Amino acid sequence: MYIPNFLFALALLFVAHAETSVEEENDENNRYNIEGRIFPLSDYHTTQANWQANTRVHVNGGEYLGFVKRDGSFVVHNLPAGSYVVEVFNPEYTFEPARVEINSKGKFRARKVNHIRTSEVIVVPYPLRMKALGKTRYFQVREQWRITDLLFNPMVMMMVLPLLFIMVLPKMMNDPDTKKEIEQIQNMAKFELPEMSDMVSNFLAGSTMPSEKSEKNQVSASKKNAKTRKRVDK
Amino acid sequence: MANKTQNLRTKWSLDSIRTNRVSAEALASPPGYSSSSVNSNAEVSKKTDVSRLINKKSWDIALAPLKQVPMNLFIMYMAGNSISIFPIMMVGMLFMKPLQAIWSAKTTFKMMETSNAILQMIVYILGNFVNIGLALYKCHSMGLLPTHASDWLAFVEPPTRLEYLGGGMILN
Amino acid sequence: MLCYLSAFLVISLNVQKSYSSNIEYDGSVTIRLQHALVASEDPVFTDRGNVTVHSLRLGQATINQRPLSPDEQLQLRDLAAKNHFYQLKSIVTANDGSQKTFLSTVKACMLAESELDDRLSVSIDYMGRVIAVTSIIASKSTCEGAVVSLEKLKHFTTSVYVRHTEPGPIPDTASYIQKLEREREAKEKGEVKDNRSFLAKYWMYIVPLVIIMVVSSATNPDAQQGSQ
Amino acid sequence: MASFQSIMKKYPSLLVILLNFQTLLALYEDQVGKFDWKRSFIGKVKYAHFDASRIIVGTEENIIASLNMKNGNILWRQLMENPKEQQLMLLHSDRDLLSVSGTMNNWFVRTWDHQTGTLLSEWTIFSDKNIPSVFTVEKGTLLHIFPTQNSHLDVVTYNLDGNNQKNTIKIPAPWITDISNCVLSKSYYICISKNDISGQLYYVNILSEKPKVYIKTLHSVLGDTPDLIEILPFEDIFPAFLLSSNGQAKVIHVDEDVVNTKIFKVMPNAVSNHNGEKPFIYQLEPASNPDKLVQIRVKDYATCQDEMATELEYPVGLGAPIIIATATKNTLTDVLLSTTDNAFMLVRLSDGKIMWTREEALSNIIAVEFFELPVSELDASIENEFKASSNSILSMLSHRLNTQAKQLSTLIFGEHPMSSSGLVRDAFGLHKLIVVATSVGKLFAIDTLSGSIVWSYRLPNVKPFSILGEDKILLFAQRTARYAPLPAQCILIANDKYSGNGVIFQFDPITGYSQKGIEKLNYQIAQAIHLPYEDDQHLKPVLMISSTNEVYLYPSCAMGEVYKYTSKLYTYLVDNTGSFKGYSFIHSTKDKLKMTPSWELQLQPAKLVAVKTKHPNERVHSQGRVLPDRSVYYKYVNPNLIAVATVSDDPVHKHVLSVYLIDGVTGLILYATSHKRSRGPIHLVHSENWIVYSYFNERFRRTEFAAAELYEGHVQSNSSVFSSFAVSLLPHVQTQSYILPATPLSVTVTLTERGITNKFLLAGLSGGGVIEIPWLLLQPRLNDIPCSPEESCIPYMPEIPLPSEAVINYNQTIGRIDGIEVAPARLESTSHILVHGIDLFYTKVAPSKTFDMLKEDFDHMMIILVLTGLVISSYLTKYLASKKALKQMWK
Repeated sequence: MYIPNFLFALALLFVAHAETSVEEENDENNRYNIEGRIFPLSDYHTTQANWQANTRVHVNGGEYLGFVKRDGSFVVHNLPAGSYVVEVFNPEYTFEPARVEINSKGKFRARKVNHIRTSEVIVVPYPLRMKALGKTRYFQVREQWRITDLLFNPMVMMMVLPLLFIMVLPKMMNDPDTKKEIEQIQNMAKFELPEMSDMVSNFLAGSTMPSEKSEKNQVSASKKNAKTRKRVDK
Repeated sequence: MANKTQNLRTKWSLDSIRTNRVSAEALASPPGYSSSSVNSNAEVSKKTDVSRLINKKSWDIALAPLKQVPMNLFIMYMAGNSISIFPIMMVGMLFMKPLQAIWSAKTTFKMMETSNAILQMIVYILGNFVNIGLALYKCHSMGLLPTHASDWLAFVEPPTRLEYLGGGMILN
Repeated sequence: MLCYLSAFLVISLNVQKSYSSNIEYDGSVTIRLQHALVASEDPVFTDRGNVTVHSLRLGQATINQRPLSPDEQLQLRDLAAKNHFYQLKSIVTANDGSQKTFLSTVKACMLAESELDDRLSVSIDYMGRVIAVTSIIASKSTCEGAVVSLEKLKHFTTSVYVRHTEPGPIPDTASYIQKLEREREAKEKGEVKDNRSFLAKYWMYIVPLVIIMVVSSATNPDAQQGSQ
Repeated sequence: MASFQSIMKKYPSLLVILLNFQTLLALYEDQVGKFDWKRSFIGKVKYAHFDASRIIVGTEENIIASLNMKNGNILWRQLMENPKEQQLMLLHSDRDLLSVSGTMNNWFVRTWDHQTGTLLSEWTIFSDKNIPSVFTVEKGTLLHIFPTQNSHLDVVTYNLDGNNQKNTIKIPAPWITDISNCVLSKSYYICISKNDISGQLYYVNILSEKPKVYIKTLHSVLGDTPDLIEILPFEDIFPAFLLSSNGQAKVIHVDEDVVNTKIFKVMPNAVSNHNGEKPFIYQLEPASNPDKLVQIRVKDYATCQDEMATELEYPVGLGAPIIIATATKNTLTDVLLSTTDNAFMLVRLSDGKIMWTREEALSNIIAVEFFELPVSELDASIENEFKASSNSILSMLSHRLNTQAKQLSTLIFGEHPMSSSGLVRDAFGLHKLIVVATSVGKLFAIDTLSGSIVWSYRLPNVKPFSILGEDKILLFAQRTARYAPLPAQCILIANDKYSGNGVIFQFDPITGYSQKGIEKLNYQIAQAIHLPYEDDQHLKPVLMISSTNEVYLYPSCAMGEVYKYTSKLYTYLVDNTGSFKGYSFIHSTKDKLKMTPSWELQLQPAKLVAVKTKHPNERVHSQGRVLPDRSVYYKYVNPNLIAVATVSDDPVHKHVLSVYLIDGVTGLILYATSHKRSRGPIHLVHSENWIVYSYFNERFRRTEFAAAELYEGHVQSNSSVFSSFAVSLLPHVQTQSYILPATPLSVTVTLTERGITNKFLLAGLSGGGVIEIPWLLLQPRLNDIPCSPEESCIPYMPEIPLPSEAVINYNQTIGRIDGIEVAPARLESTSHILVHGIDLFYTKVAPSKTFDMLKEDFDHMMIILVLTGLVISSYLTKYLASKKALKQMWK
């Protein structure tokens, strides 16, 4: 392509500005083509007989278009120097976009698109090689009923485990050794606390109580009595 | 079941009698020893003992809800403030138990033969109220009580508009 | 009540002022105010006063307004009684001599009830060009039907607020990148702290255990009993 | 047990919390096509070729496609560049398909595979001449001809065999006076110098070695004609053209020096067909039979005798047709017709049967309105029972019994024996009728269930309005079908094609029946406002403002009703330059509404790009946002708020986007923001107390979304009424912006009946997908308040995730999305969505899942089986247990 000399000078003038605003040049002669190739997944040919016709290449969100040839290659024509995002769309497959930068001298650089770290450069080969990331998953998978799901559900586990223990524990009780052990544990656990109710009733009863001395003895007795009584009531 | 408890009771009473005797009479009583005076004394003490026991028992019942308070506090702490089935179940229990207890307070105290258990009854009901209070506090800390403005937000009606505006770009 | 409201408005308008540094070219404008005190389809505007904003950036303004004549006071009261509109025309002359005319309307009764205490909102775009001059009255509701004596309808107490265009938000990528990096570092260290309490973490194992204990303790005596 | 009950009581709150957390929902694969449908279109057909059992077409939408000859379905379709900038110039079908499309000085030449539509080759042509040019393919070369008036012809030839060798010749042609008086036929460029008999005919064979210009007088060709003479192209195998005068035309063949005039006269729309045994000429005529509309006349090419005339079964609603292409196979001749209302059809001769019709007008929808269907006759009769003041108890009883019996029979037989059409309202309002207006002025009613066209109506000589470079027709639902015996009523407001005055078309949206037909107004319409007040006929009047600010009402009898509200009514008008004017109606009289200016503001020199108000039917359910500390941050919901976006050119920042929120009653600017180095396309969404807009950030070269939300604060200043005049506190504005890793073409927000359901933003992307983005993802996070899922707040992410599961049209790519229309269903959870562009896609979305409906995979049978099983087993165990107990007793 023939480029007049003065245009070079113009381009040089713009270099300083070019990093961010290369699009400012709208000279008709200074047009470039973005080239690339789309690499189908291995199962392309089985699922889509005609993937080339269903695949579109969009540059800058459809501002420029590219169509895919039979061999998977594509060319996007007529681009002035600038920075472009090349996207490939196919209804069944997802492709990663790429950013192609064409400087005013016609040098190409392709890199990964990173909108968050715009200054980060991960260079990808140019001409572009677009590989399908995989089949696009549009649909949710219906939950299927599986027995393991049910069993490992904490709720079910909570219901089942105690049940198991209830069934197993009595069996364990029949073993005399364990019984003894448990008894021991229970004996250990028994410790005496002064009874609240006693204190209150005593306090209220106050002077009517016969003697304070017998209190201690009677405490245990009355406690046992109380328990007996309870059972009688039942 | 009934049989078993019967057994148990007899066993218990036998035991107590035995232990009493053992402690009281380390040695066999000498012949001719009369225990009537002791008996009569015991007779008197027995009588006061029964009423005292009833009194004590009634206090026992009256104070039961209050005794539950620490346990409830512990359960509340255990349950946490997240809203899921177990904390909700626990809060439900916290609520239902005292409510049921208050409801059946009369029958509970009817079992006691004493008629003058009003004080105990009041304490009992108060205790249950303390428990309900605890449950309410739990509900509050879990955010189940509509005590904030945001809880009533859904009922705030949109204000009626005094002006109606229409228009747009001039069509051509 | 009104003071309280106006204080509110001042505060909220001051918030806008904090952005004032964002306009690029400071300038001054003069605003000639004219008002119509008779309700008519084709209103006649009479002079009300002048406002000079010395610095758009700082929002300082001097206000020079003529008190209302007794006739005008009556007209205003009449306008308020009929629930008509008080119209304000503002002719803005910028530094470069360009003129723009704006129109604004308030309910006359609200103006009367506020005792001629109105606010002039002068909106400027990012370049410092005036795009709107609007008269507003600080009130929580429209006319309450209060009777205002004529003496109070004499002097305008106008406050002028220069309202700037705020710079738009930009996506906060820096802190997000930092966050991601922090997370990555944490992952590298392998310390993914679970800051939940012990009970909160393992309650589903503890609760069954407790239940088992309860159940077993309940069944124990019976079991013992049965065996004897 | 008690605790279980308490759980059940608390469960609703649990449910709500879960729903809040749910952010996205995708379709299940088995739901495909259950409630959505897609119709594909190609646009108005410009070129058509027959190719075996296919038809290859090129359209004005810059699309080439292949259609199935049997049913007109699309076999393949290729969307080329935006038709607003680039046009299809040539479609040549040979061994490969060749298309030329482009602008004034920049063209793409592409060859395609007939079978699959795959691109075979592509190259470009440039030119620095800014004059209209024509292309043709002749003898394996592509000719590109630039006629320069009164000067010369520039002809560039390109070889089509791969190397695209270029060859330029210049032919002096001072005789080109007007390009409209020139035609290109084969390699001949033919002009007439004047449009009457005194003119001369010039033609030149461009491809000859030494191009020679032949000159003939029109008189020598045509003989004496007093009328105006027009030159028209004629499709033939020889270089030929038509000279038409007085509605009749003559076919003229040229070959070097020889000018051969066919002696017969044909209609100007005639075409020739050479691929049969005998060449014929076809032309369309008004039918002689009054029952039919159009007939095709076939003439023998050689003898010029009338062969036959076939009347077509031409449907009533369609516009005037022209013949696009013909083909003869054996004894059958297929004719492709394109009509003025963009329909495209295949007619098979000789019986004149229309094989199929494609309503291509639907590829350019500019107004959409959703209508509720009327209740079924049965339900209506029940309603009538309560309404009608029946005379006697006996008749009421018999009526009652009658309807009961009918209801029973419907219940049993499961069908509606009384309703002739299936267009009746269902319980959830999911079945609706979509009325769409297209840019050619044709109305369609589409059934949401099937996507089929219920009725269509062509409005002749109607032109859409133009707002900010977009076509617009106004559709207002004056009365819904709710008020049974009164029919639903809708009006359409547009421009007259010739006078530029307004036209009103009033119709019943359910049947398409119009009582009055098109009513022409004698004024230009500047704006029309749909008033919210109903008159005694339940009609919501439409207020129209003429370009001279006169106010009219439709229907005019609603004046009395509207006058009551004039003190509440305000309006605003925005002109293209960005000056806003507000008006009140305070000086209206009982007979005449009058507009009085009330405020004014000027956004010049910025260029206006978007003006958006809230959807008039939107309801805001929640008046505040709940903060993590359970206090309320009240929303500033101003129903009179206008969101405006402008872009101004700036010497330093290139482009500056400014967004203003203006109160439309007082003209107060409530919020103003500017984004430097940002330009369009701007998509603005305005709902509840927030706006979202998308723009292109030139600095970082990415598309961004910015959200701004207005709050009153922690107290509501006036909870009972809202007045724009009572400004006690300027709203607090929360803003945040995000990166959108895609290019949106259209953005809108879902709308539900009561506004309880979460909102979704629907963005139509350049890739052809419509993606749903939960508003919660965009809602500005409050700075001083922690944000985590526990606070039902999604932590801020600068880049909006666009998972493929959120694409509501899954793999049904929609070409060039133009707009997304939303309407609420009667079911709170659901909104209807219609996406239009080249294609039409309808679906339903439920942003908070269908919480008010049983899931479709809910297994009734399973529940019944389990319950009966449980009951039976409990009885069984009871019996077994008692038996065992008895046995134990006996032990």
